[in-house]
Amino acid sequence: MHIPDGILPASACVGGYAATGVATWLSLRRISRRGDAELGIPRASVMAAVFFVASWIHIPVFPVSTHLVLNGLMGVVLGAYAFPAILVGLFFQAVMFQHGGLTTLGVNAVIMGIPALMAGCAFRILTDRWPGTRMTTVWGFFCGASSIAVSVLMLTAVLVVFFGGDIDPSTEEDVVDVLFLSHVPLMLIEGVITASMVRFLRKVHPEMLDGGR
Amino acid sequence: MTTELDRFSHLDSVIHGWDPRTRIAGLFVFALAITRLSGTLLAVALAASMVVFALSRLPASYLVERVRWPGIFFAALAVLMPFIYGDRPLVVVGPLVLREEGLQLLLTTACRFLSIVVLGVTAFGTSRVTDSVRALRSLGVPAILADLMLFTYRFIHETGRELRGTRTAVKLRGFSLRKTGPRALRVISALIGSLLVRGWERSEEVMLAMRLRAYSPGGSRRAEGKPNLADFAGLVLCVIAAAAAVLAELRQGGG
Amino acid sequence: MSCGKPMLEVTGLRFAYSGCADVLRGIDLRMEAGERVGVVGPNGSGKTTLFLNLCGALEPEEGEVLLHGRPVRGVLSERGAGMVMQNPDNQLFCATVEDDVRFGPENLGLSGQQVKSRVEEALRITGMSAIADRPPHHLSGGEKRMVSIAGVLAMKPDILMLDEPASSLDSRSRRRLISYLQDADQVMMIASHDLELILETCSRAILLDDGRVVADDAVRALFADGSLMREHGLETPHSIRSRQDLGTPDTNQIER
Amino acid sequence: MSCGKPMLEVTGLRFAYSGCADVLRGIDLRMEAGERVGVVGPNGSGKTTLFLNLCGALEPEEGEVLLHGRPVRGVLSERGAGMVMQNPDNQLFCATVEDDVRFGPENLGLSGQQVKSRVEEALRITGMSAIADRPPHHLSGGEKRMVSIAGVLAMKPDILMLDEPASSLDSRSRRRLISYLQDADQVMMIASHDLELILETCSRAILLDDGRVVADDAVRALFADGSLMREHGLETPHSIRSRQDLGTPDTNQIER
Repeated sequence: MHIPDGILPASACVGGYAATGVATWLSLRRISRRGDAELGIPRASVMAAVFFVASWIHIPVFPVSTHLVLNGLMGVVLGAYAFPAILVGLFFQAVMFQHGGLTTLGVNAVIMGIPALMAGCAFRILTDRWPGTRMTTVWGFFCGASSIAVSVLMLTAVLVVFFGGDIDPSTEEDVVDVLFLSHVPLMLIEGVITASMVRFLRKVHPEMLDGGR
Repeated sequence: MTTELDRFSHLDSVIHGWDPRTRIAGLFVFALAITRLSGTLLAVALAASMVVFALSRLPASYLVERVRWPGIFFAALAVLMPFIYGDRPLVVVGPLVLREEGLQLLLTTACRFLSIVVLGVTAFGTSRVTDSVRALRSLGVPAILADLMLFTYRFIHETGRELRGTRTAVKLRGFSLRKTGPRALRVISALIGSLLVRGWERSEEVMLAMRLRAYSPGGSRRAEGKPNLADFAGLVLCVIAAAAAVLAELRQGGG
Repeated sequence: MSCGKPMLEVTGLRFAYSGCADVLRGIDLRMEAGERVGVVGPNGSGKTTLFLNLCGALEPEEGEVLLHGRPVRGVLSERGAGMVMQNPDNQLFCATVEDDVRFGPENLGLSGQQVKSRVEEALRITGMSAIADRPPHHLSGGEKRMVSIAGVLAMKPDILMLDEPASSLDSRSRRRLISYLQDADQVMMIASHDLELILETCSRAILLDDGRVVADDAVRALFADGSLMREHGLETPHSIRSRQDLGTPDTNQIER
Repeated sequence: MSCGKPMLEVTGLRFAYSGCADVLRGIDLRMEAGERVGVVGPNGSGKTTLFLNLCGALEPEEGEVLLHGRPVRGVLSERGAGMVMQNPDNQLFCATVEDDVRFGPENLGLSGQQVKSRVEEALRITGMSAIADRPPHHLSGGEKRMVSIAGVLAMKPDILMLDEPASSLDSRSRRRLISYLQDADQVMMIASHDLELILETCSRAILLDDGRVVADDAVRALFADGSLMREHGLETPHSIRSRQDLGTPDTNQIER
């Protein structure tokens, strides 16, 4: 789901970097206001590494296999740190595997990171209002699936804005549908995995779900 | 899966000798310009990127390895793009219309992709990750982000080893991770969940270990030498080349 | 050579991780039912790799591993060789101890009832029944070790292979592990740097170095050979050495 | 009590992790310059927590830790107590060995030249100069251990505290560590389950159990007290025990 180098025009790349700069600045400001930056950095780096490695696990979805993104879970666990952690993860994916790209790093960070922040907030609000094990699991599914959905929407929006003019409208609609539908299995998988992860963490290490706080 | 970014950082070449700050900045500006180029100018830029790569003495196999992953993406694009993009039909095969703009866009995109990847591989493959990140820091990346990058890089290897160990353990007890179905998803969640919990617990120790060595985020860091004249010359060369190419492209587009 | 078929027979086993030099360079060994064998050797001598080959998690490049005369292929089969890995954290990934022990038998495709009785038995044997509901991540080192053993025992392996079972245990848990190992009615291979543990639990020992079996003998005789041990980076355990220092005739110890 | 000020003086030290029972329940101890002290005790006896309190990473609830007569506060100060933690993997967080050793001195805000000479010295002392450029994940267990020691040494601590330095080392690396510890010209406290290692490197030992100092004596005398050791879940090391068994006169042990 990451946009590789060369696809987007310069304006999109620069715009992506600008948006990422703002989001990073806001995240870091929120972090330093909380006053636990000293403790948060090692934690965020270790967790970013775990999420990075988790993306190596391939899930077979007939007939292809997909890999996990888990940005919703990152938002739930890391809170404000999710954005910088995703940015760093994408950077290493770009320089290690050319998965995503360097010029498109900013755009990709926004596509992955903003839904993560949203999922973190949503999870905190929802579990505050409707707590309980079963509901928490439901919220886990919701945050996992919806953050992928939002990412796909943002991805589609970016592609349509920069290429839409030159595709005839009916084809464009088809392409958008295909793009969205092809990500539905991933949404469900991410939802299920995030849900069972949230349940697991609640049982084993509940304070890990307080990232959004 | 190889994660060895430092593998060829010890080689000796003009590019290796180029100060990482000016190198990364210069090549990045050039790469950004490439996203704006097309036609002959793009071909020239691609050739220039290849020359830079050749100067770095990185083995070609390293580049090929890097391009393999996104190659799949481009294969998909290659199938799709020429048929849906643009409106000037080139060849009509049954219900499918091969369009000129689509084909052109595909070619352009592939060339841009290739030259940017070549530049990226050269920029980051010719110094150790630590030095690259330090360079990024002096180029204005916030200190906290730079620390995050360094520590993450280190723990990617540690966590990767844990994942391999857990995979072996799962296999030893008769489960194949290639399976599909709800149970497979449950096992994978449990597996990632335990990596997360271990990571969390590890992070408490890492924090302690850092405090024991007087860490404060973005605290005092190594005073680095200044890039020399040649380093700056390289940077200026890149910027001029990038600007010239973009201007030429704009003039072409205008005319 | 011996009476009937050996339980485990390994001939000319060679193995290399892809792109690397050979780790195992031709291993031959036999093990009879009822034996308990210690495997010693410096780091990097190939102990873990040997175990992974014996239980079918790695495929040998050359040579054969026969269990009860049948070649070992893959790890899914029951009554094969089970391996307890060095780091219990790698092995314990479920939300509760019970789930973790259940994981293996479930993969064997047993019925619910069979799985249940296996889990109960394994937890009972290892003395872990009381903590069945706890999450494994918060157990002590000794408990983690016993649970990871239970997880493998529940698969009813013919041979249990333990890789560094005492690593990072304190003296109390180590003592508990040793008495479990001594009492267990189970064919075992134990790889360890803790030679005193091998001495207390095994009758026979194999010295591995650089992917080859350098010695294969009664455990006391092997450990008492000071020059051989030193040559392969090991130290004769103090419990044997001190007696030697004092001039006591070795191997067959004198009574106090 | 003794001639002049002790180097380290701990009085009535109590500590509890938030919301838990006390881990340290009133520790008193003194250490003179030039001493080397082993700390032994079962898991959970408070060894690690004690070390963390001594070097200022944790704040005592009650009592005082004085180093050279000054209270220890926080860990930022130079010439304090440095601690090498049990798991070297969590301690080496930089991408190369050299960066890792440099990490501490850099945080102290020293000049580039000072940092450089500190790093070189620490790597030289630990014998790790040759691998300065390697990434930590490519090192052997023994190398990781020595590098993590170098990382703390580069901060020039007055006291070096080592928590389980021999855990998961093979016999060769353990031997190398021991000879380093024996030769090192550094005040140290070593906590370990490996009593033979304490015996070879320390002159004095402290037995900790349940957050209290149960015994504080010359290392041989302490370890030879079989009933005391057993009571606190420890075993008299074989190197002492065997001599006792054979009737060698030893401190104050009753003959069987």
